[in-house]
Amino acid sequence: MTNDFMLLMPLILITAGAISLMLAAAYEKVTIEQAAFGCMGIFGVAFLVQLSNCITGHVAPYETVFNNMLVISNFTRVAGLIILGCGFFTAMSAQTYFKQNNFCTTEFYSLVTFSACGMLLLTMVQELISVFVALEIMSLAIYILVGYDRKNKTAAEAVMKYLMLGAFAGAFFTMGAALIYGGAHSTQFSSIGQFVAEKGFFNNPALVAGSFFVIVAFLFKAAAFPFHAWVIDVYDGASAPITGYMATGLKTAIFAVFANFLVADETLRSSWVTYLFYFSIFTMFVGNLIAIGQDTLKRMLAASGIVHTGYLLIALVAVSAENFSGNVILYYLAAYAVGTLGIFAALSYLGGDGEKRQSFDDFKGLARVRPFSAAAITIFLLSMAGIPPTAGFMGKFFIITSAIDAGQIALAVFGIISSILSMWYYLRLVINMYFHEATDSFEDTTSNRYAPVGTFILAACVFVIGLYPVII
Amino acid sequence: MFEHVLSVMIFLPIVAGLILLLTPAGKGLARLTGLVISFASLILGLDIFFKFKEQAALQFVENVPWIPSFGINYHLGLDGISLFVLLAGAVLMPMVYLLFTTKEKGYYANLLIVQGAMAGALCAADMVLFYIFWEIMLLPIFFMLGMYGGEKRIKATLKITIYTIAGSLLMLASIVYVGVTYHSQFGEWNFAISQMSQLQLAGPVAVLAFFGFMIAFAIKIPLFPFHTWLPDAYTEAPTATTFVLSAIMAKIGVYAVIRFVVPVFDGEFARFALLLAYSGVIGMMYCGITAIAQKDVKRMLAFSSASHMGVIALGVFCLNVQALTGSIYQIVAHATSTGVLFLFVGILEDKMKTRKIEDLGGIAYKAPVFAFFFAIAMLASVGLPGTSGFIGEFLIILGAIKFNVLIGVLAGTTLIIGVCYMLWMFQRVFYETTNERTEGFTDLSITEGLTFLPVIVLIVIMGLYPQPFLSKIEPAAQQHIAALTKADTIQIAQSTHAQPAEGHTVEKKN
Amino acid sequence: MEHNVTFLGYIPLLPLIGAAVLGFFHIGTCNRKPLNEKFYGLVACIGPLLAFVLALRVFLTLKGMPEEARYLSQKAFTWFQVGDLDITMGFLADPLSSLMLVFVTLIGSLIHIYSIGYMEGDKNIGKFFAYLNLFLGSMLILVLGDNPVVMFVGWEGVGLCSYLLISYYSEGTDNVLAGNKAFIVNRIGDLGFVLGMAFLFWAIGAGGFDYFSLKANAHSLTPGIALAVCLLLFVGATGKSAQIPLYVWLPDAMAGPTPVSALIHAATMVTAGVYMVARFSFLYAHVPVAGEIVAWVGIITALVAAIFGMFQDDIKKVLAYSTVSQLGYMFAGVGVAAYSAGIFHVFTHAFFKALLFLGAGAVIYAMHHEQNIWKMGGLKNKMPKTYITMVIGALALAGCPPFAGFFSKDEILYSALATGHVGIWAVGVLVAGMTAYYTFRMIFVVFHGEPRDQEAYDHCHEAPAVMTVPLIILAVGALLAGFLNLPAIFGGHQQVTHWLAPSLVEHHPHASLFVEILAIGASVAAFVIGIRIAYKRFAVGAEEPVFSGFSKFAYHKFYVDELYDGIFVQPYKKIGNAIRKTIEPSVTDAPVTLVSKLYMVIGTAFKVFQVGYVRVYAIYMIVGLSLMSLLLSQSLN
Amino acid sequence: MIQSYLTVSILLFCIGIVGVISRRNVFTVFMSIELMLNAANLAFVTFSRLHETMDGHVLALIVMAVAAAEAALALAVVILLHKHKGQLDTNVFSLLKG
Repeated sequence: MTNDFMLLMPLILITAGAISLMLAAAYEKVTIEQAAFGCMGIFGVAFLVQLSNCITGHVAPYETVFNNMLVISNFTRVAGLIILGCGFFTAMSAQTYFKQNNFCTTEFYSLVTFSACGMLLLTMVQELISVFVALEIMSLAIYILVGYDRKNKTAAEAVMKYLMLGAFAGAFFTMGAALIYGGAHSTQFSSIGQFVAEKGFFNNPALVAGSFFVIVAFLFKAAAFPFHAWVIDVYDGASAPITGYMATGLKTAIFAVFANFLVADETLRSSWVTYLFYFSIFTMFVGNLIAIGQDTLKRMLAASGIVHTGYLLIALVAVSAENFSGNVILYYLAAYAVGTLGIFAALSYLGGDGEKRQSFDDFKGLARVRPFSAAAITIFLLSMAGIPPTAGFMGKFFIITSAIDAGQIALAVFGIISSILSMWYYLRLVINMYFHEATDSFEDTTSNRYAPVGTFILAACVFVIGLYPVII
Repeated sequence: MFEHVLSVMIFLPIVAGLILLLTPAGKGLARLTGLVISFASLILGLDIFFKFKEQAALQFVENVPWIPSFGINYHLGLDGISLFVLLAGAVLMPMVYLLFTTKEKGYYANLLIVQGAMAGALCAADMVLFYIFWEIMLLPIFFMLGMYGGEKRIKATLKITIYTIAGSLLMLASIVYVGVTYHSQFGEWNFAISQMSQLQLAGPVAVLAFFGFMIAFAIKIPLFPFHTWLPDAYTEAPTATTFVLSAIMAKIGVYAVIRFVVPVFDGEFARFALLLAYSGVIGMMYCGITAIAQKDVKRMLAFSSASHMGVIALGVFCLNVQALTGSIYQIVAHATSTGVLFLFVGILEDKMKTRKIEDLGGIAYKAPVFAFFFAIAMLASVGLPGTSGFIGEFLIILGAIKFNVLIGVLAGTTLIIGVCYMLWMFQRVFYETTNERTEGFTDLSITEGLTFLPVIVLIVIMGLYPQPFLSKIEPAAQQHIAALTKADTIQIAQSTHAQPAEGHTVEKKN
Repeated sequence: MEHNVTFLGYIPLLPLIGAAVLGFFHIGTCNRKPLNEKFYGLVACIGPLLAFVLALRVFLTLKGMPEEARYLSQKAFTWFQVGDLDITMGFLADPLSSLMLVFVTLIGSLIHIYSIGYMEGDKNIGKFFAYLNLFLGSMLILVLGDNPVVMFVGWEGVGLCSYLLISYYSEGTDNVLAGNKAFIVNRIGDLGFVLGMAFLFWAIGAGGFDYFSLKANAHSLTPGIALAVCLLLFVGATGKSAQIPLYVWLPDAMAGPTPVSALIHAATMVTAGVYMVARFSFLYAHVPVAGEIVAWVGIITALVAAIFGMFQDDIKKVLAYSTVSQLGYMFAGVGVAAYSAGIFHVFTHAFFKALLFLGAGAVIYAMHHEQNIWKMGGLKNKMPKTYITMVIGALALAGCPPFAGFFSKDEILYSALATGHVGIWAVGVLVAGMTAYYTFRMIFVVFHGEPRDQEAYDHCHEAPAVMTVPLIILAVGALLAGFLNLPAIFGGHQQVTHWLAPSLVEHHPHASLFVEILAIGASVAAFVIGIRIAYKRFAVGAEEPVFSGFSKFAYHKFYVDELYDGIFVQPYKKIGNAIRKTIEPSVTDAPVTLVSKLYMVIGTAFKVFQVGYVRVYAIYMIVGLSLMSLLLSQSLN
Repeated sequence: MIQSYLTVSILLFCIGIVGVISRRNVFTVFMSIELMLNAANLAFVTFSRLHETMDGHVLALIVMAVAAAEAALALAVVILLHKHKGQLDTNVFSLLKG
């Protein structure tokens, strides 16, 4: 029991931290820095605890306490680890970001923590309504974070779009949950799995329609084609650290729960594989086509995020419900998270006052002025593009391997082609940074070093994860 | 120490290069480091050469598990085929630092990194490891070309990068496919090249995978019609980069074909050999003919290099030991001839500030040593007997005749085509009368002269006494051919020659 | 008897060392104060002379051996060995090569000495002698090589040297172009050689690739392969020995210094083809068809070249075409399987043609590099030594008994007739007459009559001794060399033929006495007629003729150069330019650029879908959803 | 009997969808979304009656709670938007596009 308690510790920590931060916000004395430190501290401690949990590999389906609603496995643990890491580095880069943009209040950090707690829940819940609740805990916090800059028109627009479409998708999710409940007499993944295993799947329209709606909701949150349209505008409107946070933590949580749901039963999974197949192909190519046309960095990264969703869908197609480990998905998520977080950390201190540097051309000649930042960004881009010896390459390699191993050769080939296509826009930034003379002085307005430090830690992580893929 | 010599050869330069990049070292220090490191690896290379035993098996093997769950190992090894490409790199790289003394830090650092990466690609005995080095190899080229290249450099950079990466990603898919097939056939994950020859690959997917490999290598070599990145890249790149590209990196493409495609896809290889051989020989003629029309010395050399690579590749596709040995030998010969020619042109460009052929002339009178060395390298590249170029070309043509008479004859035309553009260029650059621009041309300095001397001597030695090299190459070549002839699909029906006269007692009187 | 001797290798090595030394000193000093010419001259002559001594030694050693076992060989080292292919860097001195050895080194040395005088005052004399030594070394490798590949080394080496020496005056574009032409045309021939070797190897090379093994295995050749090999090798020969269709380079090669023309383009290198055919006599003997072709190509070349020769007005061009013509004879000889006769003609021709060239050189030297015979005249008073020696050479060339040329040429024509090649014989006789005509046309115009250019005439003077002495020695050779192979009818024993017998595969035709007399008579008659006409026309006061009709056609060498230029050179350049200008950018490169452009365009077009209206995004969702549910309903029922 | 409940819920849901994609006023859109959620709740309740278990009702209540929270946020956003543009037409808010 105590052990199980330890396994829940990170979640508890985060929740408690979130609440206490919110309370602290009530006091005038608590400065933003302190809040930031607090936030970082909470994430850091939670991260370490989660790390120790990961090392003690022990599975705890809380039959008695939570009645099978929460399950902790290696999969959920590592996913949680990634999320906590994302939170930590987000706080770190936000630290510096708010030196150049002043719309921050203490609640910001508590909201980050709240959303993290939603994400952590998402990774381990095994029951549809809990999923809905967790989803909403996460989403509501993130809605606010997106629109945090009240003065900013684009932020307001972004939150509007995100909120409307998100709620729309949420409605689908509830409907789906209802139908599944109707079809399978339960909303718990395990019992749904048993039901499908016994009674079959396609002979039960309610179940089919329900799971269909649920999957649609997941695909929306994961920004898969054709539910991707919001992601670009929202990422563009949100502030850099939050964009990074959404792109990484949120995606991790969603894919964790998505995988958990799919592997509830093999027939359930296999009956959706064909759809996921097409989804992933379209997602990859549409993502590339959107990305190549973009001029601002954030929108490009958002579009490339869509492409990576496509890769993750490949991985989802390749998992099997029996002996499901999800290592490939997690590894790819980790690799992608490191890269994306790194770039947004860099953006949040290179972006300048009010994020004035946004387009590709704004970063011309960066290498001449700030070689190390340019090098770091290059490393992240290469990792996303999947060039060895970075983590991104390993992730891609494992995904392709698993796809071919699962007999999805076509999918693997499409993945390869799309990563060829993605070269153009990744290299475009590298070329701008290195092969042009500097037009901008990239002066450092803040004396704050957190985001740079975070960037370089992440840059190191790219290689560490790439060269020592331990979790595989 | 010595059992890790390959690791040292790989990581010494890479680490040095990275340190240079990360520290605020000056140009001079950077060059010095490069010089020292490259000489160190030269010494190591020579050591390897003399310790190398004349047998087919991998030597100096290092094998450390890396990703056990996928059977990926840090597995290095050297055989007669990779040995000489490695040596070519080790021997030639120091020249760059000796000759080009005034470049920026990044220039030397990138050179170091690319040297290490190439060594890695050559020593890797694990497909994934090979792929990793293969990709790393490209990055320094990307940066050097983009940062220190000519005015049209960015276009060239994008072209070569995306072209090569596209190819290598296809190769990645093929590698994974092979590994997965191994997993399904033998029930364990393994990416070691040596194991892959046991695979039974068949069916359309195998053919696809074969072409996945072949296209990647064809782009790197480059084989016709995948050569279109080459002229731009070679012309725009700074001299050292062009040198590295032509002298060593292109060779790694050929090496990879021998190393990966031949053992793994023996069936497909034998089936498509004719097609590939045609692409090689057509590329040779096409690029050779194009070369004569070039106005720019470097561009002309670029095409001539592509033309020679066509012949070298052809040697690999001919499926007999003479041709294969010949092309491995020619790899080194070409590195020492055409590679060195690029260096000469680099010097020429630095001194004359132009590469236009019509702006030059009469340099032979101004710079006899320069002209003499250039001439020797040129003669080697047109395959004059007594120079390194002859042995390889002769063996390749010999083998090509056995493989297919028509291809053999076409391959033979390289003797003529090569000499046409080379003499044409030599006449207008070195002979005829000097103009006001070339009046000021100064001969090689002592350092430069001494830098080139060893290679020039090597060219002659390799022409007159190639046996020590060949005897190291041959066992590996024999082994590969044996692996091929095991595949029963070989078609040499086209070749019309009579069988060798066995059984006839020959009284050797001497 | 010990066959394996170690000093064979030194024979080519000595001149090569000389070349290296000279080259070193030349390059070392050429942009500073040059060394003394004499130094270069002396260093240059050491190698050839020592080589000559060694050659004599080889010759005598062989002479001392029993006839059937007459050969010396040296396997220096294994050159390269791959699979069955095993090439040793080996040298072989048998009667054939020893004969070549002797006269090559002899004439080589003479011409080196001569050059000291001729090249005096040239600032690149070091380079010149270096090339000359290099050439001699390669030539000796060619002669001594004990397998085709080693021979090929020398074969290409001499080609290189000829290129370097033709474009020796490299400021002149034409000279360099002539050099390029020579090298490239030779390369075309060499392609034939290489392919020939390749076929030969795959056919019988497995049992060893040196001449002995090849000879031993030759019988196992299938006729088809044998023919192919013979013809391919002959292609090589036509390139090197300037036969139709590859003869075009030789006349242009006269752009080089005259001693070079004498040594390389008359005496030694150009005869390599004949030597090679004789070397492979064991193959050609198997395939008479090949022999026929060789013979006819040879004799037609002889005829055509002779026609050209009759209309040239450059003294060196006249000699050049006469060389081509004589080479034609030699090939006719080896073609009709009279290898010894062909080789013997090579031998004698070396003397008198070298002599003529050097004489011409002396004249040119005297006339301050004037080569047009119509600017000369009456020189016999001014330079008697040159005159006399050249007349001897001319008589030998024209085939006047008892000069060297007579016997050798008669030998060839006789064996042509005896083996029943009447056509070849008839043409041969005709050519003999033409030879006499154009040779003495030259002699008369240059040395007789009135000076056409008084001012030049006054300045010209006899050449120095260093030049005339070699002339005289060669003249003696031209006078007496013929007697070495005196046929039985003149009471001789054909020593050369017997000497060569061990290393050749030939059977000597035995025709009736009548045939012999007929052959001799015919060639003598031809000689007389030819010289008679020449005397009538040119002995006194002939003026530069104006050509018209056929003579004009012949004067322009049947426009063959223009023809080749039109058929091969220009199209080649055009194709190259076409590829550079159009194909490369718009065909091979197009797909790549097109793909990336297309991608960009589609990407930009794709932005249209990101309208920015949240409603539309919702509609996307619904559309996608409905499409999915359509699919779903498909799979459901 | 049960079918008709479900029919009603499906109808509500579809009306909601149509509302979302056809109406341009932010308020109306949110109301349509609420409609969809309520359709889901109706379905929950119906099914729990069908299965004669109570948990459907509980789930419905939870959904309502969450929906309320969402609605609160939605109202805040509406106010924010109105501050910016003075009107609530969704098509007005299209700075972010392309």
